[in-house]
Amino acid sequence: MDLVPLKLVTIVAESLLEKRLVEEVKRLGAKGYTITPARGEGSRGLRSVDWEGQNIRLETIVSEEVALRILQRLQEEYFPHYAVIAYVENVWVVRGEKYV
Amino acid sequence: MDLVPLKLVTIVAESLLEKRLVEEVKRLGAKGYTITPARGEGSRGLRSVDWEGQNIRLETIVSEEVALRILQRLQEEYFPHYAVIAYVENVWVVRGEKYV
Amino acid sequence: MDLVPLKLVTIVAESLLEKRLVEEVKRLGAKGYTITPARGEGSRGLRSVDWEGQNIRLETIVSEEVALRILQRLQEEYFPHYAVIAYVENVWVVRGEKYV
Amino acid sequence: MDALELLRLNLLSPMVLAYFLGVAARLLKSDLAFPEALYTALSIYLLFAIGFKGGVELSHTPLAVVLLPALFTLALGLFRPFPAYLLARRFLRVGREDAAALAAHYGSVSAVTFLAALTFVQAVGDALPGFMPTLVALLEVPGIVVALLLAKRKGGRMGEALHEVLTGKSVVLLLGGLLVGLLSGEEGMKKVEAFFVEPFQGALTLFLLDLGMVAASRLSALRQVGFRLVLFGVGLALFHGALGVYLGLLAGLGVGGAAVLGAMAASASYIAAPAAVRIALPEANPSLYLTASLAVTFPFNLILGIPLYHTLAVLWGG
Amino acid sequence: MDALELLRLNLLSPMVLAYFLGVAARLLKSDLAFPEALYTALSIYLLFAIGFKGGVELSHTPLAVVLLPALFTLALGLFRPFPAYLLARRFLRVGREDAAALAAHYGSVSAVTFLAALTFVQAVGDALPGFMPTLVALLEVPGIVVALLLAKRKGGRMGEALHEVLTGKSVVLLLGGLLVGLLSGEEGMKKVEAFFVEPFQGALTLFLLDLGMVAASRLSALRQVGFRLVLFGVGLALFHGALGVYLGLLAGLGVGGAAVLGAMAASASYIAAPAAVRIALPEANPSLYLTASLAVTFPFNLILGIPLYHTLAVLWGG
Amino acid sequence: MDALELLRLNLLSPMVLAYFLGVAARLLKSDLAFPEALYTALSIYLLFAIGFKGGVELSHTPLAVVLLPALFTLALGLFRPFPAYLLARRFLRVGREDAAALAAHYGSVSAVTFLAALTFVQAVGDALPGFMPTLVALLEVPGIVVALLLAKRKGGRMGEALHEVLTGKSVVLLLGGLLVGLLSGEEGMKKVEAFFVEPFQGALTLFLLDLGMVAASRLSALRQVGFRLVLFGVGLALFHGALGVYLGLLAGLGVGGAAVLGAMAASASYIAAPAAVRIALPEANPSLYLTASLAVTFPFNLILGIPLYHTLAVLWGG
Ligand SMILES: Nc1ncnc2c1ncn2[C@@H]1O[C@H](COP(=O)(O)O)[C@@H](O)[C@H]1O
Ligand SMILES: Nc1ncnc2c1ncn2[C@@H]1O[C@H](COP(=O)(O)O)[C@@H](O)[C@H]1O
Ligand SMILES: Nc1ncnc2c1ncn2[C@@H]1O[C@H](COP(=O)(O)O)[C@@H](O)[C@H]1O
Ligand code: NA
Ligand code: NA
Ligand code: NA
Repeated sequence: MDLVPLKLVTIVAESLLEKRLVEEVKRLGAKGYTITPARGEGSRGLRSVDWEGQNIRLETIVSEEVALRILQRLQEEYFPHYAVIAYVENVWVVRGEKYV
Repeated sequence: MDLVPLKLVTIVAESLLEKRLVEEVKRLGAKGYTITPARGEGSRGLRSVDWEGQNIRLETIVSEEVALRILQRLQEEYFPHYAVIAYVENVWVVRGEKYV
Repeated sequence: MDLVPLKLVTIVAESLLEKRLVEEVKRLGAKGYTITPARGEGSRGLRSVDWEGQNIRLETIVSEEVALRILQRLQEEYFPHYAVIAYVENVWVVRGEKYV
Repeated sequence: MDALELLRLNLLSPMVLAYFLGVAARLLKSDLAFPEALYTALSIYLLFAIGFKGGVELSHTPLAVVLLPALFTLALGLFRPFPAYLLARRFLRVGREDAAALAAHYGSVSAVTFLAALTFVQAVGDALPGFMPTLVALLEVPGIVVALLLAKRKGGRMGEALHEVLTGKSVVLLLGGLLVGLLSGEEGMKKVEAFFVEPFQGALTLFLLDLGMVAASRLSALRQVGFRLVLFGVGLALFHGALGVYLGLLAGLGVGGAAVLGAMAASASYIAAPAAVRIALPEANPSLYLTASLAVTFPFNLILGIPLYHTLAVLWGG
Repeated sequence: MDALELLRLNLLSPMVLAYFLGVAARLLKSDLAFPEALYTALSIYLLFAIGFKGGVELSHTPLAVVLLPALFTLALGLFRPFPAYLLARRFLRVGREDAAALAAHYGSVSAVTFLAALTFVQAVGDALPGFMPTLVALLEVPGIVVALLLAKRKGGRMGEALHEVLTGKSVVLLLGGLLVGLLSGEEGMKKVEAFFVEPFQGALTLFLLDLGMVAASRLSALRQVGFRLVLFGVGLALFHGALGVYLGLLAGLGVGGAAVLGAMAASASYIAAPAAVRIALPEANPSLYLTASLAVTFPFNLILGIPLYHTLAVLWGG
Repeated sequence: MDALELLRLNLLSPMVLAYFLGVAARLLKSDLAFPEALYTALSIYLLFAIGFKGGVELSHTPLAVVLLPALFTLALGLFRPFPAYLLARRFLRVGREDAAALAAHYGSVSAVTFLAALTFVQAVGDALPGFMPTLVALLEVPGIVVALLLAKRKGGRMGEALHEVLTGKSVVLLLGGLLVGLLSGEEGMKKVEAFFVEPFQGALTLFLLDLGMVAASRLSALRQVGFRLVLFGVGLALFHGALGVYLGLLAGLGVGGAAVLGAMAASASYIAAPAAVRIALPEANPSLYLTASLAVTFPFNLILGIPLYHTLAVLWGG
């Protein structure tokens, strides 16, 4: 079995940003992504299902280099004004060479 | 880039518990959380979409101390009677100081 | 507190496979699983919400041995023809002995 | 119309047939499934519409006419948990918590059973007081509260559960719809009847299709829990149903109204009660109360019970 | 009918009562909640249906009749952001971005306020030009664009925001429905009126129930933001409303049409504007503009504003 | 009515216009999107309603009248996969699996195309046998089974795929609705027609709006797959359509019925077939069969095909 160690970047953000975030991560080198609907609460208060639109939870499996690029970009461009949280962790991926 | 190593606690539980779990984690020190809808099967059988209400998947990024407190509380108060699973893992968080 | 180190296997796949994947993981030794709805993009293009059916994101907490068995099976049987991604990571689980 | 003809009339209504279709779909392992949002949307619509219609009717009913039926319904709500609790303890031999949980379900009411009974009685052609939905709202809550009190003597999550019952969505929609109907009256009805009244039975048909699927997925649980639960669910329905018919006639609801009150009394909750019980009595086994209410009592009433209570009403009061 | 009678008529309509029910449900911490899909489905239905009806009406209205009202509505759209911006800067003392964000909301229009006004005027019995929905479509966009231009002199995400406004779902559904109605005319109407026309007010009632819940969950924000925001939201509504009534009479819309145009002018957007503002002006505080639009101006118009603008229209033009 | 007038009549119906609106919304990159639950809810409603109406009609149709049309429809279902398979192999030059996948789609039927044809023929004013929905149910399954047999000689996931076809939600809803209608008859119809019949065309309009968006998002795939696929999808539709019209006249369905059978025969499945093919033939390329069925054949039939088959029916049988 070929398990490749890679980085899993998770971004939780207001759903309005979906189109832009997808473009960003693809532009910065991600080969794919998975989105699940979410809701949540943080420093900017409750982000409810109804009104302000819900959150999305975007995951992308990438190389360490791409992961850092994505997080860097988020920190500069999105954290100041938008409701966003982002983190990275270690995963081992089947046929991982597809994703770098 | 400032990536802070923190703990990601994930709780999967029957959705009826949502309000109580949110209060618990906030009371025990979490600064925020993210919830996604879920369904699943475990020792208590299938938790379907329809009837008994679905599950929720609650994630919260916290310090190690808070993580342990939350898991402790779950084990004592919720595991005996409710359908719950909970685990913790290591993540590196952008601007992580916000969450401790 | 008893936290048991276990493996968390995550599979993102086209939702048509749900029934089969659930049977597989249970047959290979998983004691439970959690599914969240998802959508995404990968080498096979956009898997939209509408038409081709969305994706599912299946998570199961298992022993290392079962994890490897599941991933092996996926690689052989599903990767060639279906839209699937799968990875494994380390988690520490409350009352983890339930899941092995 | 004789009893057999009534049964045929009931079985061949689109609602009951749709329920069977749902059961069949699940048994055939069809991939047919209602999105959760559709299920929720239909139940919001049905509950609000029942309440609204009841409210409009109430707006031109003198209080004196409603008083007696209301009191009798309240009495039914307060009484029914006791036979349920005792039968559960003695006959099913379950513990205190499980017995109280069952009592909460058989002390409340199933809105869909009420609707099926209403449709049936209308099809038969009986006259029917307009304020029946008001009685549903009255029957829903008290039984649950009594049952929870049966289980708990001290503290626990009683307060939270009570709040859950009183502000639960079925109560808010039923009572809220009632108030909206009462205040806006016939004027209001004219504006919205093309939405809340005319398509109502069709929406109910779709809902029953889904309910059939849900009930069928409980059938395997039924096999585990055993045959005694079937006897429990049917026996209780018959006893409560007869009592309801009797009180209905006594309260002057006429044959039609008594048949519907019978069906209401015979029914078991599966919206308000489960939510409250899961919070107040987490030790109780959901498999037990959900299976009894959903896979035994509900289909029994839907298929056989309703024509039976009607026959009884004719017999005693015709 | 005198003003008090009008107020009563408005307050006791199922729509307004359902809105109050929603507010009450949230204040009581009920677990009642609409699935997001139901909310979206209802808004798609309502917006398309408004557009469609407007289009069918337009299909047998001579252009000359619509021209003047259309021009006046356009003028309203271009003008309204300025008082809003100035009042926000001077009276609320907020920064440029927040002021522009508020201006975008008070420069656009709330489709639901429009519908409530329409229903009200029809209940009063006034004649009403059929093309009013066309005016909603005209009023929705220009004000947002002007307001965004007020905030930004150079670059930024202006282009993206403009695209968002022009292709936003409310514009596409309103204008698209209008075109579908215009092209398919009375022939088309006959085919689909049992879906888009008759049940419309009932669907609106359900939608307002949800909107009441949403607005109520903004009430705590209101306490933080303070009383000035209430004055801002009400004052602006009154000023814009009077202006709308006046222009409506001038444009020959009659008492009914002028009252509806007044309500439209008095309303603030909460679908198109928030989406555009969040992209173009991310620095602006959503709590401010959402609270003002949803928890102040909307209920004010729904409850007091609409009968008021009608009284004004009678006074000036009756 | 001449051909051009027919085309105009078809193009300007709310359904077809809504489809175009959906296409336009996607091309303009609007954020308009139907929640998945709404799409599913509408398709459950439409399929059950078609079946139900067919069943009620069938309940007062003598068996002898239906027999010949049913047999001819079955024959169509068994035959159509062959031309599709051969054309795919020879003209598109694709492999066995892809050809069989296409054959499964063009061997089944699109319920929405059927509905559009029905609406069209009713608008023209032709008489129409009531049991046409029965034929849809008959045409849906056999072609898929034949096509899968064409691809597989031994084992594989054939059994599972067959189960998927036979218990797929479109079959269960169509046939189940048919049974419910058949058993409950006119009595049942009276109860639920305000839900399943009157608002039907409006619900279909909304569904087509969504379908337009889905189809438009396939247009880029079309560019990749190339022009040959357009020829394939149109050519097959014309050939099958003509065959359907001819058999329809032969079976005594009259001009209206023959036109509808033509449209059914010309259509390609996009609910039942994709699900079955994805399981039985995972090697087949979904881009190919979904694009052909959804972005070529469906709009062709909707816009040009239906009036064409009608003209043909008039020509041959008028
Ligand atoms: N500590 C946390 N753990 C998990 N999710 C969080 C946390 N803080 C914030 N979030 C998520 O990130 C979104 C935006 O957070 P914020 O920008 O802090 O308002 C929230 O709506 C949550 O979904
Ligand atoms: N081994 C597992 N892996 C992932 N999720 C699980 C596992 N076991 C249980 N779950 C989730 O936790 C919920 C409750 O589990 P239980 O209390 O075992 O019935 C289930 O409905 C699943 O969603
Ligand atoms: N690099 C990635 N990161 C996260 N999810 C992915 C990635 N690549 C693919 N996926 C998910 O896996 C599904 C199938 O991928 P594929 O087989 O590459 O088309 C996609 O629809 C995504 O949801
Ligand atoms: Na209930
Ligand atoms: Na708006
Ligand atoms: Na199909």
